[in-house]
Amino acid sequence: MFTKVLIANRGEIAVRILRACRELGLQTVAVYSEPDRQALHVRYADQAYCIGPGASRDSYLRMDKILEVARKSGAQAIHPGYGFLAERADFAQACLDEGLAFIGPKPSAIAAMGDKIVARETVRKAGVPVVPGTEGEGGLNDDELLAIAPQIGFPLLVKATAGGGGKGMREVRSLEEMPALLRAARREAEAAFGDGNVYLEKLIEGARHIEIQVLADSFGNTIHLGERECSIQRRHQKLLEESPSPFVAGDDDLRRKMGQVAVRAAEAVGYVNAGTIEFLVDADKHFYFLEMNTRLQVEHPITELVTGVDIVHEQIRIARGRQLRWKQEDIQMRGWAIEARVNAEDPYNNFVPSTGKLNHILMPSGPGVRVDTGVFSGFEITPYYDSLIAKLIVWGETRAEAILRLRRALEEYRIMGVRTNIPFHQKLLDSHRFMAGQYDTRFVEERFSPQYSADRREEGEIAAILATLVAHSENLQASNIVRRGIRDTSNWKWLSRWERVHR
Amino acid sequence: MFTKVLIANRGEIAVRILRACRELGLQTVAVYSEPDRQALHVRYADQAYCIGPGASRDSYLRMDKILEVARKSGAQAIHPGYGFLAERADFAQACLDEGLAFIGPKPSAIAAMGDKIVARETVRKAGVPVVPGTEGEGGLNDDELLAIAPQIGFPLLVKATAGGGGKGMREVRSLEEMPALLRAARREAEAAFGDGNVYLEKLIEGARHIEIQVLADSFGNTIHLGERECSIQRRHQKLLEESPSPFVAGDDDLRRKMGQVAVRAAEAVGYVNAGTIEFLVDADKHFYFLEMNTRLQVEHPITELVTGVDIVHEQIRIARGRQLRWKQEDIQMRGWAIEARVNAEDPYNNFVPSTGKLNHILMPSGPGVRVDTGVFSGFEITPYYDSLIAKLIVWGETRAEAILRLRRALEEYRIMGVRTNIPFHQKLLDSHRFMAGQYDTRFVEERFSPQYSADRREEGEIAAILATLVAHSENLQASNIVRRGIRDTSNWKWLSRWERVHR
Amino acid sequence: MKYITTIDNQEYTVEILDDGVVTVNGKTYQVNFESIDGQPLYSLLVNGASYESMVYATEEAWEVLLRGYLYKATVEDEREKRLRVAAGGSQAQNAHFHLKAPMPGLVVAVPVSEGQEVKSGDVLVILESMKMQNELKSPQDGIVKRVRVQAGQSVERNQVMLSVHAPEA
Amino acid sequence: MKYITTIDNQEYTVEILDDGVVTVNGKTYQVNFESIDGQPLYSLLVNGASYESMVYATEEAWEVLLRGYLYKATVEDEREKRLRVAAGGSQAQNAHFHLKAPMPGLVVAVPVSEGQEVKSGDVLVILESMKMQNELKSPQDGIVKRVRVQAGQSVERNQVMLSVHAPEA
Repeated sequence: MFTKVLIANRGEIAVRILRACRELGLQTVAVYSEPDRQALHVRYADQAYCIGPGASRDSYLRMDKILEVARKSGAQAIHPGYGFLAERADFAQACLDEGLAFIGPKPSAIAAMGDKIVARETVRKAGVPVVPGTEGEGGLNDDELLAIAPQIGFPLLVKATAGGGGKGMREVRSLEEMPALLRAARREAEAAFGDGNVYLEKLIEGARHIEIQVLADSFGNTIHLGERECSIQRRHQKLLEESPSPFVAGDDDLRRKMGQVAVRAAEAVGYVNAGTIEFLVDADKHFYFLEMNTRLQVEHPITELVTGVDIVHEQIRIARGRQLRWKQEDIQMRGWAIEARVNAEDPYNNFVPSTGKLNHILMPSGPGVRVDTGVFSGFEITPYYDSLIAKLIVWGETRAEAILRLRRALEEYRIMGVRTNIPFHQKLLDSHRFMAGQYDTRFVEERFSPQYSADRREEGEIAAILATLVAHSENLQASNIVRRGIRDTSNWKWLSRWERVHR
Repeated sequence: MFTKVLIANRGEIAVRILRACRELGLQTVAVYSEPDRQALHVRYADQAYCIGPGASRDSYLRMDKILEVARKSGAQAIHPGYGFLAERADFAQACLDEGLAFIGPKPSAIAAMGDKIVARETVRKAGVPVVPGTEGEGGLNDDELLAIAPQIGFPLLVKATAGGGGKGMREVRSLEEMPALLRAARREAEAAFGDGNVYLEKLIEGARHIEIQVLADSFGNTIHLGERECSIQRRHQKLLEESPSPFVAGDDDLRRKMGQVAVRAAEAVGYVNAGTIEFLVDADKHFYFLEMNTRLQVEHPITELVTGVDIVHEQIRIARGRQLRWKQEDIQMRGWAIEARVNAEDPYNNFVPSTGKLNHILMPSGPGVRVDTGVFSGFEITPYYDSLIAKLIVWGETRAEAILRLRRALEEYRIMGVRTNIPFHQKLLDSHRFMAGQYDTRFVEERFSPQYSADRREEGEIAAILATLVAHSENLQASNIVRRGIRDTSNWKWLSRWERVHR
Repeated sequence: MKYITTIDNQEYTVEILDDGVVTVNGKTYQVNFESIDGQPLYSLLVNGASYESMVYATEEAWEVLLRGYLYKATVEDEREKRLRVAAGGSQAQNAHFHLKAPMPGLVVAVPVSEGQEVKSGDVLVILESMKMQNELKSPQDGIVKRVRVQAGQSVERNQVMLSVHAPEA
Repeated sequence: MKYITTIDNQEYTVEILDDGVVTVNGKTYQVNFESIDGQPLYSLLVNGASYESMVYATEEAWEVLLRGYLYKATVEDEREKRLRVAAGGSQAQNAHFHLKAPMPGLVVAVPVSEGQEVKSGDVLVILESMKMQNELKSPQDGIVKRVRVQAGQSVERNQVMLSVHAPEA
């Protein structure tokens, strides 16, 4: 049984895994890129090795270097976290070939779920509902797609076979507009992934993105830990998650059915360790398999808070060959948990990523508040990695209590040195539709936009006093306060449109 | 029903109460002394008023100013926290006279439990065991005490009637040494409290300090939330608490009996709101009433973590005239919680208090970790108030998991600018007796002392490298590194003996 | 000292008196104002009400982030206001636009070349940073000048990548 | 650069080479050493092992707080060591002791007066701070001189409150 774990990741998730290892009495080995020398995962680990420069492809994606560190350090197991190499079957296989325990599923399960067509077919055969579409049919040409489209029905989606994150995706409302949209989608897919193949999928309107956490040991026991509601997204990036889902809460029958289906999907690929089945759920509570994430999810903590199961501890125990300590009937969801992803990006400026040195952090704490983060005062946010800097997670007896608690925690959180999306979350929590739990995956983009102060006239006077006192006290009036014309450095702002790159 | 609460306190407990108010949708009013202008309780409150200079007697103990702020701000309720005015029956009465809700017990209950003789007599009549002694007999003279002493038996304690915190206390092992010790105790009591009266009390050897949290509403419902183990003390100051007690865990019968007795003690004074009954428990599991704290305790969070009851929320609900939401049978203790009090004091230098500006804080976080604190980077620790700067509280499924988690959280915690007692806690958690749960109230003072590096030779080499690299890189070698003779500023260290002052 | 502070076209006349007192449009407030830890983070007490805010100096305005809402404020003293009004309040048109990198990143593509005519909204540079791609567009019609970057090149924040000169310039 | 570093009478010969390499008593280590956020807080990698430590400069020694343990280290270069050894390594006896306040506080009592003879261990000043009272005692026999404080007075950290001169001084 292994006693030393290498964490092949960085940021908050590396810290999360390091903590779990410490709490289980395991030794830890960190790997880091040059700009991450001072990162918490380096400081909290028992050992740490540099594996290259900042760019992921030269460091955190370098299997060879990571395996070399495993050999050098005497690590006997590897936890891949999420992102980077977490869903690479070849990496999982390479670990096994080296005699290392891979804290995750078998390579075959990663591979089966990583290929969308195989995944769809596999779970469909196991009786799991999938969104109607052509994904299982291989690469069809435009004429074939145009012929099949009316059978699926409009509206539908054109999606890139190789894709993800919205690249090469187009929404089609009628047969007439379809040829042009097909061409655009293929062009974009070709540019982004080097593969112009696309498929059609029924567009589920008013859909919610709800996922089920599963745990499976190597003795054939598979259970689920209930659902997470992940419909608060912007450009296919989750921003805030809650468990239970307001849509599922109170409908134990739906939860049981989704849970059973999720377990069946996992069993269909011989799944071991922690994984997540993502579903689209329509307004009539029909649910469709979207994909399986064969790894730890960013949002796993909300499930931990409502079920009391420490998922990372459990991942490690499973990888050490232990049996699951719970049966399905032991799992009770208690209270309500919400996670707000705190990103270094400016919600008032098109969510443009923000880099810089963090000068001052005041972290919220107290009852019912958990923060998973990898940053600290003095740390530099570089442009090499994604913008997630912290997860603010709260628990409350009820959804209302959780929302009030998250509000107070967001207001307490101070991060100086970069802009963050905390104001986005604050406004989201103030919106009536969110409070009522009435939202779908398009809510943020279509119905919710961070506004300036127009809706808060009553505090305008306070803002005016603040601005005036700061201007006055800094004695910068003469050079800075006169309203001027267009500035070069800010011109790009209103024109920017950042797109997330999926690798 | 009140909607605006004045918090008549500062520091972590004021922040704790402010958070609870926010989570319940209540408006908040802070009061602050001049050096506390930037304190978190000022920043987190909806309103904040200065009530005087740093010394407590000129600010946080000024009832008149606090009541004036209540009038000015429109507060309808006052939460006193702990310390300061929390156990002053006259303050509670003054609040009621002003038409303010006092979030705590009735003045009569505070008064009854505040007078040790009355408290002892009251609970004794209600069938609560008390430590044998003369406290109920009023002020006896030396001859009377010397005559009674053999009946109580040796060893016994001479204690100041007006006292607390070990002032005017002497341990007596024989009749022969008693006259001199009586004189010393009376002199010290006279100096500390202006009252030289003393009484005798049987000394319970190998005693544990275990307390029971109770909650009572104004409808006559009183429940208890299990016990807290508070035997880790130094000079009568609690340093670390756990719930359950390792001594009680597994003995449901003892817990039930102590709980019933605690409820009876509370009922004996018509107690309403949250309170704590402190017991001494001897090696044979006999337990004796020590005193009742008629207020929120510093260590309340560990009970919150194992029972799931938010005690401060509940205090406010009770004060708003609500019924308790739990019956005794609903209260289940789940898992294990430990609290380490982080004080600004130097464990390597006789625990001398440390003041200064906090330059950098890295707070532990992640699963199972809660920090209740009132400080932040940039805050100045002044000599006006006590040295508690944070409470690091962890929860684990088992005591072992909680200990491992507390270890990792202590190692993560970085507070720069003052010395803290974190190393004390780290060593305590490494001690075999603590790990085995085998300790009494004298453990820290008699069996445990923070040592230098003698027991950690293996890391001496690393320490040598660190010291050399720092010395080298700071280029201070020439002036600083030569070992010199006695230094003025450090002379006092080995001679210091700080005594806590109780007011 | 008297200022005219403007937020969303709403003008506030703010006068700062010596002793912790300000007036806003004639109303008097007791204020107590402190910076936290040397940061642009301010604690403000106004007649007993407690506020905390980050106030950023940007080139156009003071950005006041207060309870999750952002207020863009300009602050002028009376003399400046008079001068600006006397000058007709007009804003100068920039003849040249210098495209600066909004953040450190990698240039993915430069779809324009020197001397090329561009319209407002045309893509000038595609920049990648933090796993995101960003199309940086021209804010005005003009001629591309001084292209100083090429695909594959890393750029620093605020590094000028190219310029667009107004057609008549 | 070669140093002799002493902890608890244990001597370590530490040589710092140029390229992230040190030797300790002849053994070679790869080291990587960084200060965090400008604080006396250091991250050290030694042959891949990760350590973090606070290192305080005090007047007698470098105090290294590592994983909950405090190491008091003196660091001398070779020349200093030679000089000290040549001088017999003796430590000068201080003739005068200046009692400084270890922290800001309030003087509760000064039980001695100028010219009074005191013995080592006699209480010189009682100081109150952070709800604690502290008896500050004399480390040596001598005569009290220059009493600069009285009961009720506030003192700053390191403020000299009085002196004790050696009898023969």
